[in-house]
Parts: sequence; C-alpha cells; structure tokens
Amino acid sequence: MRQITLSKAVNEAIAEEMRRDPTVFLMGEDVAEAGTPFKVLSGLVEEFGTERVIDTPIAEPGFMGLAVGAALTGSRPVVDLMFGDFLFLVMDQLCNQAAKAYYMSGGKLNVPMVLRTNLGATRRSAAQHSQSLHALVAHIPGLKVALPSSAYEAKGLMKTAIRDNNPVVIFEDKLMYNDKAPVPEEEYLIPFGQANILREGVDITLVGTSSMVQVCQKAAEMLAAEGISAEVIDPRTIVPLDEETILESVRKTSRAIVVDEGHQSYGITGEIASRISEKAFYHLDGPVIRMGAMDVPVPFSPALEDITVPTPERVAENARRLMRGEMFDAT
Amino acid sequence: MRQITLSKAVNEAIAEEMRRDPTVFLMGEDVAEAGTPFKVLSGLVEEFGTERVIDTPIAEPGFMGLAVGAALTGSRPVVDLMFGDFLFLVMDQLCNQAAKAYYMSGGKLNVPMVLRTNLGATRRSAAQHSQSLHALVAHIPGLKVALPSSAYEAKGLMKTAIRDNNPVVIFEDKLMYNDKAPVPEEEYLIPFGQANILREGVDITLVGTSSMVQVCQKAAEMLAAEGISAEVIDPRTIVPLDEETILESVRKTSRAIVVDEGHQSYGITGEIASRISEKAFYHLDGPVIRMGAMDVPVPFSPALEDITVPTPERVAENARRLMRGEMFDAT
Amino acid sequence: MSPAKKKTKTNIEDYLRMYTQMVRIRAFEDQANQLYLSAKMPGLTHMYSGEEAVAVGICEALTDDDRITSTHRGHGHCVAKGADFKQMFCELLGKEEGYCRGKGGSMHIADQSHGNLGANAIVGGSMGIATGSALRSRLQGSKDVTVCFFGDGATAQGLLYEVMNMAALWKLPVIYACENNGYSEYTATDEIAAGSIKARPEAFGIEAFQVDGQDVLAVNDLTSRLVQRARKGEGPFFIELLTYRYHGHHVGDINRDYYRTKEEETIWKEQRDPIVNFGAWLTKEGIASDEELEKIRADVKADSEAAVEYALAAKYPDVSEVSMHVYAPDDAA
Amino acid sequence: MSPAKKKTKTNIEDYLRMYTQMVRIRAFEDQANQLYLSAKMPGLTHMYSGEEAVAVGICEALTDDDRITSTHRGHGHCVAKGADFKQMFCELLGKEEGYCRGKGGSMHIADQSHGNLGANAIVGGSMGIATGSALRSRLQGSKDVTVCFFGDGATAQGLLYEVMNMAALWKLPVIYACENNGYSEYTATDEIAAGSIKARPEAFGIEAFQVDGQDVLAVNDLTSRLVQRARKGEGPFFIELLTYRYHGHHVGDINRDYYRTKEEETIWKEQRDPIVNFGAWLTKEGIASDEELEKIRADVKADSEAAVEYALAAKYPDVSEVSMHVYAPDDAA
Ligand SMILES: Cc1ncc(C[n+]2csc(CCOP(=O)(O)OP(=O)(O)O)c2C)c(N)n1
Ligand SMILES: Cc1ncc(C[n+]2csc(CCOP(=O)(O)OP(=O)(O)O)c2C)c(N)n1
Ligand SMILES: [Mg+2]
Ligand SMILES: [Mg+2]
Repeated sequence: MRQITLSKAVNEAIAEEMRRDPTVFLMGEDVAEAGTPFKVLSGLVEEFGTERVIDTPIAEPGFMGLAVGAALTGSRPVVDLMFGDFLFLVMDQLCNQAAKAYYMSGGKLNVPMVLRTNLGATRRSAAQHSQSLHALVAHIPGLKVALPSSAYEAKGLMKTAIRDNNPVVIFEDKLMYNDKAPVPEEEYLIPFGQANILREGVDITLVGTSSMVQVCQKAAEMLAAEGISAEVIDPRTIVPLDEETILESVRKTSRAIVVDEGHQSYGITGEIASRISEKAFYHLDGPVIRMGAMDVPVPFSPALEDITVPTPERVAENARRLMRGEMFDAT
Repeated sequence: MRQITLSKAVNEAIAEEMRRDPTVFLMGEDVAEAGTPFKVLSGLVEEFGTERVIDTPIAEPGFMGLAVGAALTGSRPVVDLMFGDFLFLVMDQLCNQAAKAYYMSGGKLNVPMVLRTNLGATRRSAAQHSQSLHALVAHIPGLKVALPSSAYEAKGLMKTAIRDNNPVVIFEDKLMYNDKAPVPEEEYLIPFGQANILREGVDITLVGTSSMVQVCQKAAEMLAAEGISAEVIDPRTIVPLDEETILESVRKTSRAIVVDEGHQSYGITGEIASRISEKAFYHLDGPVIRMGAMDVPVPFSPALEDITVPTPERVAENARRLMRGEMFDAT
Repeated sequence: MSPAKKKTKTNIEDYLRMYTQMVRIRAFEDQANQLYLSAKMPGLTHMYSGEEAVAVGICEALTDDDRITSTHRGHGHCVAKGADFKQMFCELLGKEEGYCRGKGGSMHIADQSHGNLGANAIVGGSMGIATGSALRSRLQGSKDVTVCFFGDGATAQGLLYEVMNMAALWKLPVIYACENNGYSEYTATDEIAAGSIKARPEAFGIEAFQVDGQDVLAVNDLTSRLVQRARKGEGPFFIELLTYRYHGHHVGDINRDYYRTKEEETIWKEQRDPIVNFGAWLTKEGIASDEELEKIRADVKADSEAAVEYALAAKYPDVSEVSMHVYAPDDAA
Repeated sequence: MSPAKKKTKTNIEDYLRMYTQMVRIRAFEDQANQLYLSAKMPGLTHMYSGEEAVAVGICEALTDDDRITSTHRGHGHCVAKGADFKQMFCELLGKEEGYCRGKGGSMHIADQSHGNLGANAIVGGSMGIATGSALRSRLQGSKDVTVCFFGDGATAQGLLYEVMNMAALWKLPVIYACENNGYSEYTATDEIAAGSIKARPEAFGIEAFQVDGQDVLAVNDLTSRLVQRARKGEGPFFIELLTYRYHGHHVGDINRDYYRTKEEETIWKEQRDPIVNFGAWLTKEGIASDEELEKIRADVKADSEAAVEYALAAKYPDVSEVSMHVYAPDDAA
C-alpha cells in the first residue's frame, strides 16, 4: 500500500469531504495561500477557492463563534486552530455554545463542525505552544474528541468528524506531520468509539493515546525482547471511549499502564485508569499505572523539555516492575 | 461559637485581608455598590472606596488580564467572576498567562492573585449558569484550586489564598451562600493541602468536595443508622491535594467512594480514585467508586436537573453495595 | 412617531400587527412576572417590558427565513419573531411541550421554525453565532439576513470587535442591534462604556445608526431599509437603539434606588411608553379606534392567560430525557 | 529625520545611545539568525530587524521604573529596554544563565530588572497585562507608565478593545504601541483589518497618533511627550507605528513571494533603513563622524560575538530544575 504523511492524510480527508459535500468549508489563520504554518492544507485554496478556504484575522474566539453560527444554520465548517494552546481562547464558544446547543434546544439545533488543532511537546516551542489540552474538552459533554495516532487514523477520523452531526475536536500530534504510514487509495472512514489493537499480548495492556501510541509500541518491542508480551491499544477517540475493548484486554492480561501526553493530574490517564480499576477490579494483579506529562508548564530548554513526557524506556521499566509485582510510585 | 453564613465568611476574609495589606484590591462586575448579585461583597466599597473595590465592564478576559498585570507588578488582586461558567472566557489569561508566568520567567515574576467564583447546579439556572468546572483549572500546573465546603472553610481558605504568592482559584458553592456554620471571631487561616476529616469511621471512606461534603455527611448518617461506619474526608484544596490523609483512611477502611459535583468523565473523581487505586491497591476490598455529575449539560427543567447530581441516598446505596462486596456499575 | 410610512391598506395591517405584537410582549412579561412572584416559575428571568418597540420594529422587517440571535432578556425577541405563547410558557416552566422540551428555560429559549437561533446566557455570547449565520448565508448564496440583538453592557465584550471586523471585511448580511437601555445590571452605561458606542463599528468601516428605540415606526423604517441593503450585499450595519427596561435587571431586582431614580423610571413609563404612544398615534391618524385597540389588548390578555393555564397543567419531561440530546445522531440513524 | 530636537550636549549623548541601541538590536538579530541557520538554536524565532527605530525610539523615552510588555517578536524590545546580550543569548539557547534560566526561550524572554514584563507567544496576550500594570501604578500612586507593544495583526484580538475601554474609563498610564509592519504572518494587513486602526482607539475616547516607525527621533519625540502626559494622568494613548520587518515572519519563512514582493522588501531595506538613515543624519548634522559610527558598529559586533561564544559554552540547567518554579514559595519560606 502507498505510504503518505499524516499531513497529506489530513489534507486528503478534507479535500474529499469538500468535494462530496458543498456545505463543508475551511476557516482559520493563514489556511489559504500559506496552507497553514505546518503546510498541512497546501493546495486546497487552489481547488476550492477563497470562498471555501477562508483566511481569518487573528481572532480565535471570533472565528470559532462564526463557525458555530454557520454550523447551526446549515454549513459544516472545519476550523483550523494553529496551536492547541489557543484552545484557551475559544473555550467559551466551544464549551458554552457549540457543546450545549443541541441539548439546550431540546434537540432542535445542532452544530456539525470540526475543530482541528494539535498537541505535543519536545519541539522547543515553550509553555504556550506545546500543550496537550485534550483533557479539557473531553470533560465537556456535547463534544467528541479524536486523537489520531498515525496518517491512517488522521484521515479516517477526519472524514468521520466532518460527517458527524456534533462538534468534534481533533488533536493532531504536531511532531507527526511528516511521519508516513500506509493509507489506502480507496475511501474509508474510522468510526468513533472503536479502539484499535495495534499489537496483541497476554502479560500487560498498554493503553496509549496520540503521540504515546508509538511510545507504547516501542516499549512493547523492548519488552518482547525480554519475553514480556504486551498488548497495545489506541482508543482513537476518547469521547466516545471504547471502554469494552480496553476492559477485555485487561481482563486477559491483568495488568495495565495508561500513557498520555497531557499533564498527568486531573487528565486523561485518571479517567481511563479509573474505569479499568472499577470495572476490571477483580482481574487486576497490580495497580493500573498512569503515565502522563509532568505537572509542569513545558520548559523551553532542551535539557528540560524531553524529560517532561513519557518515553518508551520509562514505559518498559514500569511494565517490568508491574510484572515483578513490585509496589511502587510511578510518578 | 457564633454562626455566620458562607457569604459573610467570604466577606470577612476579604475585608480582613484588605485591612492588613494595602496592595489587596477587588475587581469584577457589580462588586461595588451592588456587592455582586449574590450580595456577598456588600459593604466593602463603603469601607474601602471605589479605588479598591472596582466595578468593571462586562469584559471577563479583559479584567482577568488586568489582574494578571497588576499582580505581576506588585498588587494582590481578588477577581470576582460572577459565575463559574464564565471561566471559559478567561482561560487564556488564567492558564496561558497567570499559571505559567512564574515558571516561564525562571522564578523572576510571580502572580499573587485570587480568582473567586462558584460552582453548583440545582438552582434552575440552566446549562450556562450551573457548571462545576474546577477540573479544568486543576489540570493546569501553576494554579492552586480551593473548594470550601462551609463558611468556616470559606473564610480560612480565602485568607490563605490572598496571601499565597500564586494564582489561586476558589470555587464557592452558590447554593451554600446562606448556610451558616460556626466561625471563630479570632483570626485563622486554613493551610492549603490539608484535608479535613469530618467524621471518623472504619468501614468505608467517603471523599467529598465542596457541595458534596454535605451529601457525604448525610449519607454517613444514614449508614450509621444501619451500623456502617463511614469516614468522611474533605480535601479542601484539590491542588495541592492532601493524598496522604485520604490514603491513610482508605488503608484503614479498605473501601472508598469519591463524590464531586463536576461532570464525572475526565474530572476530579478520576484523579482521586486513581491515586487511591494506585497507592492503596493492596488494601482495597473492592473498586473505588466514583460519583460525579452526569455527563450532560445541566438541564433547566426541575424534573431533570435534580437527577444530574449525586444525592445522599445514592451515595449510601453505593456504600451498601460496596460493603456487600457486590460487583456493580455505579454510573 | 416617525411619519415616514404612508397610510395605505397594507400599512394599516402592518401597523396593527406591530401594535398587537408589542401588546403580546407586554402581556407575556406580565404573566411571567406573576408566575415568578407566585413562585410558580423555576429559576429567574429578565423582563423585556419597555423595550417592545425595538424587538417588534426590527422583527417586523424580517421574514421567517431571516435569523435572529437573542439575549438573556429574550422573551421580547422570541414573541416578535413569531413564537407561540403556549410553547413559550411551557419552556419557562420546564415542561416537555416547551420550545426546547424544558431543557433551555427562559435564558435559552429558541424557536427554530421562525429563525430565532436562541437566547444566550453568556452576555455577547451570540455575536459570533449571528455573524456566522450571515457567513453561511453569503457562502450558500442565500438572501437571508441575520440580526444580532445585544445590550449596551455587551459592547464591553471583545468578541463584538472580532466579529465586526470579519463582517466588515467580508461584507456579511448581519445587522448588529444594540439595545441601549442605559444599564448593564446595576451600573449605568457611562460608567462602563468609554467614548462612543456608535463610533466603534464605524472605526471598523461599518455604517452605524442611532434611533429612538421607543418609536416602533422609526425602528421599523430604518431596519427595513438596512435589511434590503444587506440582502444586496451592502452590509453589515449597526443600529444603536435607545430604550429602557421598566423592571429590575431580573425579576428579583426590586430595590433599585442605588443605581437609578424613581423619577427616571416614571418619566420613561409615563411619557415614552412605546405601546401607549403608538396607540395614541394610531387613533390620532384614524387608523384604529380606541375600542379596536382595547379589543386587541383584551384578546391578547385572554390568550396569555389561557397559555399560562395550559403550561401550568402541562407535563414535565420524563426523567429518561435527561440523557437525551447530548449528541445528535448520525444522519443514517 | 524629524528635526524636533535641538543639538545640545545631552542630546548628542541621547542620539548616540539611540544609534547604538539600534545597532545592538540589528547585531543581536544577525547573530540569532546565524545560530538558527547553523542549527545551534533550538526552536524557532521571529526577527525584529528593520523595526529598530520603534523599540528604541519608545524605550529611550522610558526609565527603568516604566514597564513594557513585549511580543513573539520581542528581542528588539528586550535590548532597547536595557537587557544584556549574554543573558539574552543564554536564554535563546536554553541555558541556566539566561534571563529565565532557559525556561522561557525567545518567545518568553523577560527582564524584570529593567521593567520588561516579558515577551508573549499568545498574540495580544499581554494587552491585559500591560493595562493591569498601569492600573497598579494608578492604585499605588506611582508615576510609572507602561507601554504595550503589539503588531497590526494583534488588533484583531478582542482583548484589545476590552482593555482599552477600561484604560480609557479609568485614565490609566498605558501607551498602546501598535507596530504596523504591514503583515500578520503571511497575510497583508488590509486583508485582516477593516476600517482604520487609528480610529478604533479613538472610538473609545483614546487619543491616537500615527508616526513613521523608521524615524527614531519622530518616535522618540512623540513618545516622550505622551509619557510625560501619561505620568500626569492624561493617558491612555495609542500610537500606530508604520514599519517593516526585513526577514520572514519567523526564521524559517524563506519563500515569501506569494505574499509580498522582492521589490517591496528592497525599497524598505535600501531607502528606509532606520539605522542607515539615522546614521546619515548624524553625520550630516555633524553629531558624529563616519568613523565614530563605524567604531560603534564594530564594538557592538564584537560584543555580540563574544556573547554568543559565552552562551554556546554556558551550561544547561540541571534536570532537577524541571520541577522548580511551578509554584512560588510562601513569603515565610
Ligand atoms: C459573560 C457574562 N458576563 C456576565 C454575565 C452576567 N450578566 C447577565 S446580564 C448582564 C448585564 C447585561 O447588560 P446589557 O448587555 O446592557 O443587557 P441588559 O440586561 O441591559 O438588557 C450581566 C453582567 C453574563 N450572563 N455573561
Ligand atoms: C492567539 C494567537 N494566535 C495566533 C498565533 C500565531 N501567530 C504568531 S505571530 C502571528 C502574526 C502576528 O502578526 P502581528 O501582530 O502583526 O505581529 P508581527 O508578527 O507582524 O510582528 C500569528 C498569527 C499566536 N501566536 N497566538
Ligand atoms: Mg443594558
Ligand atoms: Mg505585523
């Protein structure tokens, strides 16, 4: 199968959906001629024109608001938010307006829109351009949240998101834009709420999201070399969350580590680990271990930044200790 | 001891700190002559004048920004945010600016400010005036988060918050403003990171925050009548979190329920339950049960709103099932 | 009264409909206030009484295809845009037959069928929504116009300037209708708004107008002209409507002496009431007799009472509805 | 060159300091660019070259007690406000001796000792901070003034209008300095700013000025006057400075043809360079000889090279610093 970059996969997904459905349009800062600073959207304005690929002023709350209004009245906007850190600027429009319109109107008004943005540290971009803020939106009922972990997921989830009748937030890992993966030529969609089992195993379950899927995969390889068989699961969407696939795996392996790039405290790992502990309690041989990013703003210095996020080595080390039945503090 | 309302307790705390420290000032919408819609701040403008009790335009991002700048340069602002739901509007100033300034400047600039706001449903105020959004700020390193559960805590935590050298967010339960509790005449402060054990018990630990402390207390009374001895713990601040007191209790009781009024998914209960499951794993007789608000926007209709939040009856029922060793889905 | 419109057969119908609509708003609010005072209504609410000419003058210039966004003080906009009393009262009481099945209440009432995209409990929260609706109209080549209602206090929200900038750049068919009732909760407008409200949109290249918000014909004439121009791509526009709210900021705001005088209230109520003055003009011009107007008022009152009765007796949504409508289903589903 | 200032002994010192400061900014940026191109600098950065007269003209009108807030394009402000090369380069390279112990980097560089409250990676993110610093000055009866730097693109952020409203209402000693370099990333200003930038503050009752941002004396004269007035409580003020950035939006923005022409760049660089033109004026007026200016440039260059060497050799913070500075300790602690 052909291999394409995550960047190209996103571009294809949006182009295909814009061809299919004339109500889909794109808006954001420098999305047109510039194709975004990451060049993910290059070429779209040439095909669809400036009417459907709209450069906005630097007014995140404003253009999020416009997207909500357009979506409420029959369009399907795809909004580009240049950095996930700017989510803080659009929270009111996203969480007080978009997320609640369907419920508050008793099902009469809905907001079919996609907010595409990114996450991920270790790019030396410092505290305001490196955050992984998906936990914030995952906490708000009415929003769906997708975390593609490769070009394949990026395309399939984006297409599903654009067709979804609700506001969907997609976080791409900005370090992965140039990573290639096999992506079929034929059209496909990835349904929301279906986890992907990347690797089967019997000793321990590694649940990883987004950028951390690769980290878990590498850890699993290291463990395999030592005779430990790890199962690697990517939930792909955290809202809705495919709890069943995760639970089934843990019921089999009896051990689990949950790895995510958001800050550890009050984040994603707590939710997933709690569900496992609650619902697979009598199957567990040891505590579910959580590994998030450190609870510190992301530092600029390369000497500091890299140690704030989980690494394959540390995942593997925690897995070994769990296998040995050690009681330990993973933080 | 005298009994005063939570509203009066907050008012006293702010007044005392304003008398003590001339750099403390108050700002927000209708905080001066009107004393806020909840009348919590009545009388302060008479004592301190409009220079230190400042009515702002309806510009939440703007006045939060002003507070950050004032705090960075030597003032100690107390900002009044009329409803916790408006947090979404100030997230950038709070989370990208205030929370990170100390870290990003390598310890050279700090932001000693307090953001006081509220939480709590069942006031028939619908989806945009009823949210309990403390999980969002608890996830952001650099912020401290306090959740007073009575007039006593409201006063002691507010005084500590104003003296703290970091940005602190305090959520008051808006249904509790008129509830009275014993509050000493003498000055006292409640240190952050010290949980309060409201009731000792040996069979089960109930961890409740804010409004849910009373719910846990009532549940404990119901259980006591049936011979089940529940320990009730109020963390008082969720950042920093007094993990030790909670763990010690669970190591004794072997069972725990965590109750909070924020949405259950990706919220407070997941973090606290995970820490218990991780660190008291070998002491647990059953899964840690979580009880948050339902994952739905808060509905207006009284027929629906009341069932979205945990009640003493439901906490007690879950406690009984846990005691019986039943395997069940608490959600 | 602005004499801009001539007295013709059609106009007579228009005039009487405007009168009726203003009376309907007043009647609705009187009932809502009673429901609150008698503790039959949950939560709280913000009364539109006194500002009727604004909502009616504007909405009568619109068709059902045109959209509006509304505010926390939204009953007037809802009635003026064509909503039905029964469904409105049901919503205010949290009943299943309400416009939002009881889930929205007073602060989120919406009426999709007449183009009311909903009230909003976030001050300024619908400025983006209105502008986005106008963007959709432009993109899809539709002719509809969107009116964004908001108060003088809401002009403090930065969002307004962000969306006005885009509306101006892209010539969107949106009309910003600033209901300047002199107060933002318990604070006078001059204390919270620097400079000139009207100069602000102008600085973004938006044509702006000020109009007497108590004069339904003046409001309607101006709006009609602007709606036609907006349909032709000459928008956006901004209208500042000078008006007054009779009640407190919300139904519980009883003691208002510390922020506005009884005299001021009396002057507005006794000399500038939009319904009384329009009624006087209608009779003076021979368009309607006192008796005809009296009958309109009586009919509306009866209607509103019947609707309240109906809503009080209507049933609450079933508890199972609590987790319905969080997510819209797939089209296939 | 604006001839407003007379040639006196003091002025001569001022002039040469302004010249030197502009040269220092240019030299700093040339080194930073080299570091980036030779892959010795982590992350990316935004060059201030071409805009030197803005930062220097303004900051030379301020004292160390006066504060500034800076932007993503902040090296120029930092140098102009008095920062030291070594600590700056250490910060850009993430070293322990940097102004922020390497935690901030280019986009968050701050220099507390000279009143620079820091660069900001959120466009418009420091507008509230600057205004709040001015509020603190007013509340504490201080005489210091705060200058808020931001770009033309940042005028799209609603926050600006929220804080200008409050600054105007409360007469705060803040000066909004809009560096209009014609572009917001890869987009021309006219495509993202409707109406008139200068009319916007005026609509809020704020006195606003437009000035040639390539003319350091014009900038300095205007700012000096406004700073004095702001100290007396006559603020706030707004200055739009017309300027140009020589490099791309950030160091990696090499192919710029699709958004601006080579000719345009050439005209600004060859005809409007603030350093060249000011140097020519200094020699024409007999204030300095070519040799003196040449020596200034050579000294600065040597300084900057030494600082880079120093910073490259300096050590990184210890890994234990990663969890330091999340929370400020108690005063007692
Ligand atoms: C973002 C936000 N801030 C504050 C409030 C509280 N609040 C509700 S109405 C109101 C005053 C609004 O004044 P104005 O816009 O003039 O409308 P009016 O009530 O006069 O119709 C305020 C401050 C809110 N609902 N939303
Ligand atoms: C809130 C926010 N939105 C977008 C960006 C990305 N961004 C960085 S600089 C920039 C352009 C800023 O233009 P301008 O204000 O004119 O400053 P200039 O770069 O021209 O100095 C943008 C869009 C950002 N950093 N913050
Ligand atoms: Mg008003
Ligand atoms: Mg610019």
